[in-house]
Amino acid sequence: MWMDLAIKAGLAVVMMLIVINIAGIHSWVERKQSAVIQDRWGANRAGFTLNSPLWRWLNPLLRPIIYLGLFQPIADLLKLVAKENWSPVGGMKWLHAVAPFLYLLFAFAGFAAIPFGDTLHVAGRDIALQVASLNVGFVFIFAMAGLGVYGIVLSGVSSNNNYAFLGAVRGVSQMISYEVTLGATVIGIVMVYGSLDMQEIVRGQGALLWGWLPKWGVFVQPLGCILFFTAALAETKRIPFDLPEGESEIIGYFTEYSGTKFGMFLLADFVETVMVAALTTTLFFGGWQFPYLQASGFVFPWGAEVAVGHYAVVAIQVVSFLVKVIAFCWLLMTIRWTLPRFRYDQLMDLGWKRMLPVSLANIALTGLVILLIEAL
Amino acid sequence: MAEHLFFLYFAVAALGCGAAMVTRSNLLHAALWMLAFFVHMAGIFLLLNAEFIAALQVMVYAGAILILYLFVIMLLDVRELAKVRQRHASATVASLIAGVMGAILVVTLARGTFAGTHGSATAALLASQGNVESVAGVLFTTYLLPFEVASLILLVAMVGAILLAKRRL
Amino acid sequence: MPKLTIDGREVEVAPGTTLIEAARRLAIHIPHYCYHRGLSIAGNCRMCLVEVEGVPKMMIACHTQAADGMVVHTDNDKCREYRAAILEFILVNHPLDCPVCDQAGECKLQNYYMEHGTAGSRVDEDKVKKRAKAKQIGPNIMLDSERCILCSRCVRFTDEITHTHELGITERADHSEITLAPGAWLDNRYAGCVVDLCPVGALTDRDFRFKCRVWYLTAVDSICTGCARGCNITIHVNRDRPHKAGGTRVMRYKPRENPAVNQWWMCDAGRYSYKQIDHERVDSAAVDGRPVAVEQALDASAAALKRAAAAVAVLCATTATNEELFLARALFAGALGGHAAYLAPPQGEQDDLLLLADQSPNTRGAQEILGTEVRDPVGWVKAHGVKAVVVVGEADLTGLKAEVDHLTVIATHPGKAAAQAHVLLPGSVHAEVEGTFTNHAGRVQRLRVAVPPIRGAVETWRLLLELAGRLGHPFDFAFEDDIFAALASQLAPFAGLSHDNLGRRGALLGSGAPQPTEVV
Amino acid sequence: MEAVARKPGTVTPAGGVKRGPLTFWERVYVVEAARGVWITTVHFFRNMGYHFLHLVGLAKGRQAAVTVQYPEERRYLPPRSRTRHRIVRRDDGSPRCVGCMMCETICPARCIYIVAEEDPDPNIEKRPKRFDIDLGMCVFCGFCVEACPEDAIRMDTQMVDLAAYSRRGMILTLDQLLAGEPAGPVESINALGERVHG
Repeated sequence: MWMDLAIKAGLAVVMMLIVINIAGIHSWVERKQSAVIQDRWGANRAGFTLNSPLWRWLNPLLRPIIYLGLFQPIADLLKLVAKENWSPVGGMKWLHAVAPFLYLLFAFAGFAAIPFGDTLHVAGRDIALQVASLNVGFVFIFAMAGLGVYGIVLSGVSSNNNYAFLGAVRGVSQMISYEVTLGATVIGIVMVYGSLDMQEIVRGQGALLWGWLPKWGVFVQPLGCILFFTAALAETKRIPFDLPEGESEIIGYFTEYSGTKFGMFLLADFVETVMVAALTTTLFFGGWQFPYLQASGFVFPWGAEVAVGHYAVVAIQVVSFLVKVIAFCWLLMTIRWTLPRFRYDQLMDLGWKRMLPVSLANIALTGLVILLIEAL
Repeated sequence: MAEHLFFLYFAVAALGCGAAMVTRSNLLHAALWMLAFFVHMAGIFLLLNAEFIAALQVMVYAGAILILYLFVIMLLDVRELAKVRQRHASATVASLIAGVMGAILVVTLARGTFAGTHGSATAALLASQGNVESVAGVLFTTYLLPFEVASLILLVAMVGAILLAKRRL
Repeated sequence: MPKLTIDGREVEVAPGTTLIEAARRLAIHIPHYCYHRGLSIAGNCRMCLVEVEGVPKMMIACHTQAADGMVVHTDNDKCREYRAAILEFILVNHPLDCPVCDQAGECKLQNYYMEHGTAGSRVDEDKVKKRAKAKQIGPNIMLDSERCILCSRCVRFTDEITHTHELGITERADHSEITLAPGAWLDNRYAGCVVDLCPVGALTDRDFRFKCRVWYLTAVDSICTGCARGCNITIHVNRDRPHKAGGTRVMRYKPRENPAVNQWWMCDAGRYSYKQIDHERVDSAAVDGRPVAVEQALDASAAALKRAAAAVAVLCATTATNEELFLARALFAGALGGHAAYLAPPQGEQDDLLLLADQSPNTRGAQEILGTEVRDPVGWVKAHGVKAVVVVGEADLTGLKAEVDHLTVIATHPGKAAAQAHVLLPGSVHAEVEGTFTNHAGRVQRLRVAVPPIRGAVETWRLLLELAGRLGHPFDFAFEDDIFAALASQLAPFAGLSHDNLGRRGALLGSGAPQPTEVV
Repeated sequence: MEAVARKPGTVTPAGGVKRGPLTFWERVYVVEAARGVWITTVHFFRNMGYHFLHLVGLAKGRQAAVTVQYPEERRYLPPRSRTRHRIVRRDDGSPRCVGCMMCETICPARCIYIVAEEDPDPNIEKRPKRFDIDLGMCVFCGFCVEACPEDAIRMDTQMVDLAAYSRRGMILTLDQLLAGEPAGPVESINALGERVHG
């Protein structure tokens, strides 16, 4: 019992570290990637040089780090942490402080249900590489995402600022509008793989379609995939869906935040991006599955088999998962630096009048196909 | 043992949150206590192995319904409302009714009319059959009519709301 | 009475009137440099050439007498052509150093050239350089001979007005220049007037030199406080650029024409008296020498005055305005039942032009309003059994503090009065209030606000009003003109006068409401 | 840059472009969004590629970024750019300014503070005792340069990196203004421009 708890705690720590690190590196990637896309250099100034004769030899090593702007996130962090812990005059001080915590907490909580590998057999134990093996994992993730809305509501209401308040109203309406589509698209996946358990869904994607094509969600639910990805993008409230808080142009719900609390909103934003990448990977791109890799090793459709050891298999799975997540993070950023922002009426039109009907039709179509296949 | 401790915590905390919710004069605070209450309710469902219900509890009540309440509260001037005197004459009547209903509830529970842990939806059944399946099975067979009636009521409410909001369609 | 036509308009003038004055009657301005109404006619600048029909030559308007049936044109093409030519001649040797010239901005050469001059000069010979560019010719006067256009106004002024004959013109042709008479030094009492007279920047005031450009200044009509003459002046204030002259607000006094008082002149003593406005002012109230807020000082003063009941008196210096004097009288002699008197003004030198021995501007007003003159304040206080005294302005009060229980002084400058005070209140000088002075001849003349009270100070009349309110006798006066209205209604000599109808020239006591001001 | 096939629009007389109705695939948006993502992706990989090639010393002729690395590289400023002021000296080293206050008068930001005094040379008469320009208030309109009758104030130092730790520090005194140097001859500035812009 205690061992199980310790293992779960260890898994939670691992997951947390993965997410926080990817999210932290995001801030650097976002700067540099956008710079490269836009024919710029990006951050290449922050840093320090050592003047002491004892450590001067390190300077040549520091130079490339400075040049790559890797000190920039640290500088940003130091700046945010060093700033005054300020709360708006006339605002609700306590709620104002709690809002970013709630927002970040629920952004993290969803990761508990995401599997980042198959079962690991070690020292006679079966360790599922998933923090919480919930058989309703996907509903859990949605519940957590739904609670994230409270962070926005509280930040808007407690700021004593009508612009922040309106930003919060925009943010909440946008999130609950797109949650509907988000849920509806996943139902297709649930129908195909017959489970709400994320681990089961991923396992289901290990099968082969017509003997050669991995049965990934994107192949059985292409429409669902696009809809899900779009709706999830809207959930993160980033460009092109950044109407609740549009950095320089639109005043939004966390406009009255500064310092560490602002940093938490920023971090939560990145965590949500990672969440979207992880969910897309898990639901539509095979999660930790690597094409043709079974528990025993590679089994290719043309009959060849390559035996791979258990630990190597698990390692490939974890790496496969991470690579996919990172790739989607990259894609999300690229989209961010590509598309212009929607207008609010366009956003609502898209959510309710386009995507929701299409996703409902997708459910019906999926059901029909499944019935047909079963009938045949 | 641990389960009992958890149950104690969830039960007491849920009651406390509920009490706090109805006594707060600030509507926003009341709504937040309600959120805490929902989360603790979900905890009790979890102890019953009803993970699906727990998740739905949070997703539907906390994530959707309460948010709509909050929307309404946000559009009111919370500070002004907090100043309004909360004790009306009808409060006595209301607490009387609430007391009577509470008494009925306690008496009914004490008499063991409800199946409790001895009912059909046991933890073992949930574990073997799966959470969603057990709920879905009952919902779409035994309770199909009430379920459909409930859907119909919601539909009517929705149409009514739209009609009220948009006079000229 | 000759009747003539100028620019198509008929005018009838007294015999012997010059064309330039006849045109003035019609509000037609004929450009001129050497002509000045207060001086004899020289007719040397030729700027005032006008065309008289039937006369082949152009005539100088300043020296041609009006004749019956004359038809004069002052603004036809020929006149304009002549003016441009004259200006071109005048500018042949003018250095055009306007950037460093203090006259720039109020220079007749600049103004007429902009109005009547040609676009460029056709003379390309070198300009004649004079011996020295800038030369000091008197304690306050600088002469720049290169800028001089030899209008001879300054020479005529020293000959005809002051009769001191310091200046003359020497050399000939384009080497002519203004020169001091051998051994002379332009240091007569009215020397500053030559700067006002000089139409260009040849004569400049050493006191004002380089301090400020004239276009930064705001001109406000006021009255000189140097003596009982009450010369009409304009106060030139630098309001927006405090970095000039170390933050001094008032930059200079200039005489203002009033034929009944000072004509066009003022003495140097009065001219440079502006310096005391911003110099070493009392800028904070004090109780027993300890600086306090004005409100606290007023409270302390009022408490002491209340204790003295009717044994109170006010002693006003004759630098106070009529309004302040009346308010002091109304409060102390009227409402409180005490005494009100004025302090005997200090006496100084006198001459036969403007300067009077009485060195304060409002002695006649104090006579009319307060009536009693006090030469020995200590004796007067003893004689009347006064316990608490309020002194408005500066006076020698030696020994007074010992005779009374309480002494409040409303002072503008630290002096003998301020040093004695139990309660010191920071008051205002004449440039900081609206008001009136009555000059030695009984002419009531307006003062206008040139600057707000210096930081820390309060208008004296407002202090008196506040004191009245604290003593339980509030007056219903919002501004200075309300006080004057009350004054005019209560004192017969002032009857009919008001701030509005005094105009730029003022009005004599007992004359009733003055007629609207004549054509300038 | 990759040429993206774009539906031609008709140019209206007012200079705007009037586009026709969207086709079905454009209305679906997903395809167009994907094309947009493709463009940014191409930019990303092309520039990354050049960055790597530059790292190993190849393809120096092709640029991966168009930005100017400011403190080290200075962007070419046209010779007539209005930059930090300076006061010109006479041959004997004294300021050419005669304290006429024309610049102070014309200055729309009222950022010039001049106090004049008597010059010992009677042929100059006037000189500035104090000549301060508050760069924190200056709008760099150049009116002072236009107004100066002595050509004493110029804005040709090519200095644009003006900063101070306090508002007081933004005020240039006469000595600082006299210390300003004109930028090099126009040829060298142009050479700089060519180096930056290729």
